[in-house]
Amino acid sequence: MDTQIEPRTAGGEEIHTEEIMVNMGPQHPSTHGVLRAVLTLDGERITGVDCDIGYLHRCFEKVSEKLTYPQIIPYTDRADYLGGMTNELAFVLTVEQALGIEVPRRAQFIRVIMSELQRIHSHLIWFGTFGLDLGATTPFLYSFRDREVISDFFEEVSGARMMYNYMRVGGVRNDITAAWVEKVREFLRRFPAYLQEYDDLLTGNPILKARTRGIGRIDAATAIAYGASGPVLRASGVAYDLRKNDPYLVYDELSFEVATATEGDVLARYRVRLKEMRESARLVQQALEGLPEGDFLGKAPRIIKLPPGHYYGHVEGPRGEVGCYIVSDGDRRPYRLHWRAPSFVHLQLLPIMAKGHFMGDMVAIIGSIDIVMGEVDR
Amino acid sequence: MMAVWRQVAEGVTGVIKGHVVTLRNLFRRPVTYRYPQVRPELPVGTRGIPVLLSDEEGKLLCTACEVCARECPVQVIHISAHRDENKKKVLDEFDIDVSRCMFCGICAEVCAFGAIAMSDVYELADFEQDRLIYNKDRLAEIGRRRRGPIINYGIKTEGPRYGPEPAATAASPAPAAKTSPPEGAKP
Amino acid sequence: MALALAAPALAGGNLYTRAQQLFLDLGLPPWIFAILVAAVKVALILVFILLNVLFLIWLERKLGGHLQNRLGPVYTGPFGLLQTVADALKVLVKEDVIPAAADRWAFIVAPFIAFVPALMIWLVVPFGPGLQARDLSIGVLYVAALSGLIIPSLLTAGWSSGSKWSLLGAFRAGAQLISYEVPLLLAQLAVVVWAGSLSLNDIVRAQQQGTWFILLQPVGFIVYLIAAIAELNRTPFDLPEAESELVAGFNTEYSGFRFAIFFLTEYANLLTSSAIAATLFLGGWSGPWLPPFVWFLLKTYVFVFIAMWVRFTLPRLRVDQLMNFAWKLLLPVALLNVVVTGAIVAL
Amino acid sequence: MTTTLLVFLALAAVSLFAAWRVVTDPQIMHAGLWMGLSFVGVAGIFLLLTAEFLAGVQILIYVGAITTIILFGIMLSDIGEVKEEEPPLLSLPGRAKRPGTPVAVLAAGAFVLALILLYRDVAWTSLPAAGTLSTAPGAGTPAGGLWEGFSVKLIGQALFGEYALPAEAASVLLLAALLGALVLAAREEG
Repeated sequence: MDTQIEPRTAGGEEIHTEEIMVNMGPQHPSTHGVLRAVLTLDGERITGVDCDIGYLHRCFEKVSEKLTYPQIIPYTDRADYLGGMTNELAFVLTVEQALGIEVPRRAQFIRVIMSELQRIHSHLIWFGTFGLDLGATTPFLYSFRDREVISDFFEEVSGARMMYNYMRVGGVRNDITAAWVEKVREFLRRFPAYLQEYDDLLTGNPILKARTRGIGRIDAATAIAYGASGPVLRASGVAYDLRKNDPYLVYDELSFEVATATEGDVLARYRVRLKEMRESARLVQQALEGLPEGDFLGKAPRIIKLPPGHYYGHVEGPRGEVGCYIVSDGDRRPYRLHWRAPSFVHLQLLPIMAKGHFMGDMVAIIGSIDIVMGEVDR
Repeated sequence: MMAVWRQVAEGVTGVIKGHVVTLRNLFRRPVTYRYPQVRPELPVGTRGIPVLLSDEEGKLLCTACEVCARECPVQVIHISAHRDENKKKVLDEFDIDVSRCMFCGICAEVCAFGAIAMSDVYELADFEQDRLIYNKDRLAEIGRRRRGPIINYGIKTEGPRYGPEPAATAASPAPAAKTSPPEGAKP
Repeated sequence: MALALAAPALAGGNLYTRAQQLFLDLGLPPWIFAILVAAVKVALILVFILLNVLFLIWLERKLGGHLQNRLGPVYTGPFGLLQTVADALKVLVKEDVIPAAADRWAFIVAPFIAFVPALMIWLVVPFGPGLQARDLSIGVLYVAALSGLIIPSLLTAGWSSGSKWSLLGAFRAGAQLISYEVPLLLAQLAVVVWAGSLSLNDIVRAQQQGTWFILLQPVGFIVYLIAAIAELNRTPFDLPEAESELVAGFNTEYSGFRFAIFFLTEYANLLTSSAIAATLFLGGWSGPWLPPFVWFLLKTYVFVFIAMWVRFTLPRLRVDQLMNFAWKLLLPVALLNVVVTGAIVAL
Repeated sequence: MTTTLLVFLALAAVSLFAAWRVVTDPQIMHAGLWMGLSFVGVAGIFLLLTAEFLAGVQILIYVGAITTIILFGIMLSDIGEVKEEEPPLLSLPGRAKRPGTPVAVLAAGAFVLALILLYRDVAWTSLPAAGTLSTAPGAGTPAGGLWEGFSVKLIGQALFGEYALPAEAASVLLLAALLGALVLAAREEG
């Protein structure tokens, strides 16, 4: 179905109908937080999208300038509150890289396990809310049912279900126990059945396919030009994954596939994320197998002071490249910290994706880029 | 023509499959529970509000060194102390503004005396904002009331620990004690 | 329900004649008695609908909960049965907000334009043999006519709210209801052709003699099912109030009592559609062993269950797909069904 | 008979009042709603005359369809309220004058006259005679009116028997209108 607007002409002259301007948000059921999108509608067709952000601005970057490095770690959890582990990892890796600290192998494996569990965790939320955006309430509750299990894992190991404060410069805060490993193994055994249930419930549904195929299409060139990363980029056919392209931790020792699709539409992003969940489960499995004995926290200076200079570290978060850019003047506190938030980058693509589609597609598109407003505004 | 029929068949089976999934779940045990009556079993080491620990005689372990207040990222700990005749610090006030606390656990982590721990108290709603500033008596009271072991997490904590000693080594939390995922988590 | 069960005694049985006699003996004109009987009937039907609607709302939430691995309402009353009552009380004591931008007059009137016809439909629904307020010869047409009145109501509600979301919701509602009314009527028409009567009572009796029309009209039943769910604005056709797109569609600005009326109408219409489906396709009150009224209720709730099950399984269609589905698939199928039915009946 | 008369008077009053409001209400949306009410009143009168089919059709088409279309039209065109300085199209005596008023009154009078003349010679009594033609017992309950249960069948027989040609001609006309509308709408799409 062609969903582009064709100029409507009669007798050579363009016919204009009155356009409606609608404020979608800041309080709206499907903007995933407080996003205000000013839509220009021609009937139900979207002719323009203007995103207004900043409703959730908490001065994360500015506050960081007043905090010591260990104190910043809990703040990173709150930038993208659905990807705490990977955010902490991005920050901690940057600091370690600046200090030249060697992290024990066990800690590296634990970090991989946490990152991948976090990815599954985040994608499960995305799956549920995406279903919710499309009007199916049940996937949301099923995915939350399964996500709760991972939350329990995190709570057991870090003490919190969302704001973990788990990564440390030089390792992780707590060790994982054999009982915990066994529980995760048990979860991984059941996980394919969960995914099968999601597939039966939503993926195979003709309404979902009709709603998502060909919607919000973005080609590889545009995606790269806008700096997209993560599933949004990979769904456009670019097999770019930091875990492969710039391996950190022990990702180069583990085998996994980079999930890609070529269509670049909502359905492609949907498929990529579902595939990624499977791959992440595989990664956790491998990391659990190969988990070595040893320290979970290496040697780090008592007072962390970064040598003057610029440092950038990045990891593959659930939403894309999470980057941490630190400018240090040698103090215990960063001179400047910049957070590269994938959601913020992907939000710029929204007007391009949404133009010419229907009101209802707008919701599907926002859902498919999986924005977290906490990360956009920081 | 065949393609159209295949598409129709796919669509119909897709819809039917979805209905089978929901119907199957209709006969499963719900995973939710009646919250205030049925409570989740929290793992050891859950981070509720930070509390003050006391020794066996009920004396607070805190020495008013103010490390926690300094290290708190959100600056919610207020401590005041005076020196007694032996030039020893005596704790006068120890307030935590729970309404701003983000439960990161850094205070418990940095305390060299093991005087602060994260409790398993998480129901903190109150009608007055003033009541959300917990003074040292309230914090100590919660600390004495604790159920099960409180594990003072942290990297450098080696001070005396209140409650039964966990089985594992000093820094490892041994959270395997008595946790179980909420019932019905298995489909 | 117990009250409704007592209705045969009032309508056709001994009590009726005796009461009539009493009135004539008292020397009162017969029309007073007629009005009284009518009032009793109306009261019984109202009680029946309201009780059922209360139950339906609870059922929707409870069933939805269990379909989604949740408990559903549990706190108010046994199994949370009183949840609806509690909610109704809460809604009724809410502040009555009429937006400043609203057209006051139309805003107030709109819910009732839908509510009154939704109740009036029940005049012709046969609860059991002789258990019918009035057996109109145009029963099916009457139902169709009254259920169509919801469209002006929604349009008025959406327009008068003075909110863009409401307006968009109203446009969607209007377009959708008009589109799906056509296949809905055609599906009913096939049954009418087969039964040879528009009267709901006759249709039930025709099924009593033959088989249920769901066996003779499987296509018609499926078309009816789909179109009825669309008419009820339920998922997957709940575009007029799609919360993820339009906040709450035409009733975005409604609150308190008027919102309750809309809510009530929605569930009354669900009940109505289910009752009509039971009457047209599932043999109405006919059935062995159990009393006819119980059969009628059971069959009604079969349809209710299907509607709720569908709601908690499927995602929502998009507005253009909704229209395409109605006009390009459902309508031809329904038309074909009528033609084939006509041919079979004529032969 | 008193009940019927009372109900008739009430319905007639409602219809007339609604009709009067249709032409006087400054808010066009309200006028549309008044029109719907007026139609409902007329449907009630039909019901009173035991012309149930006609009543049903009146509601279905006039209220359900025509009013809806008009409301749709008003909503889409965003006319809103007629301004105070602009008098309504038809002004009542005493309000601001409109040159069209006498013409409108004349036209309406002529229409009423024509209707009276047309229907004066209709033999209303022929209906019961036709009723005897129908051998089907119908489904009327004992409580129903005399012709209840017959009217639908009669109308059906008349439409597809005696008046088949006019009925078909009318449907062809409607089809043509439908196609015309489609063509007009399609051209806009370019």
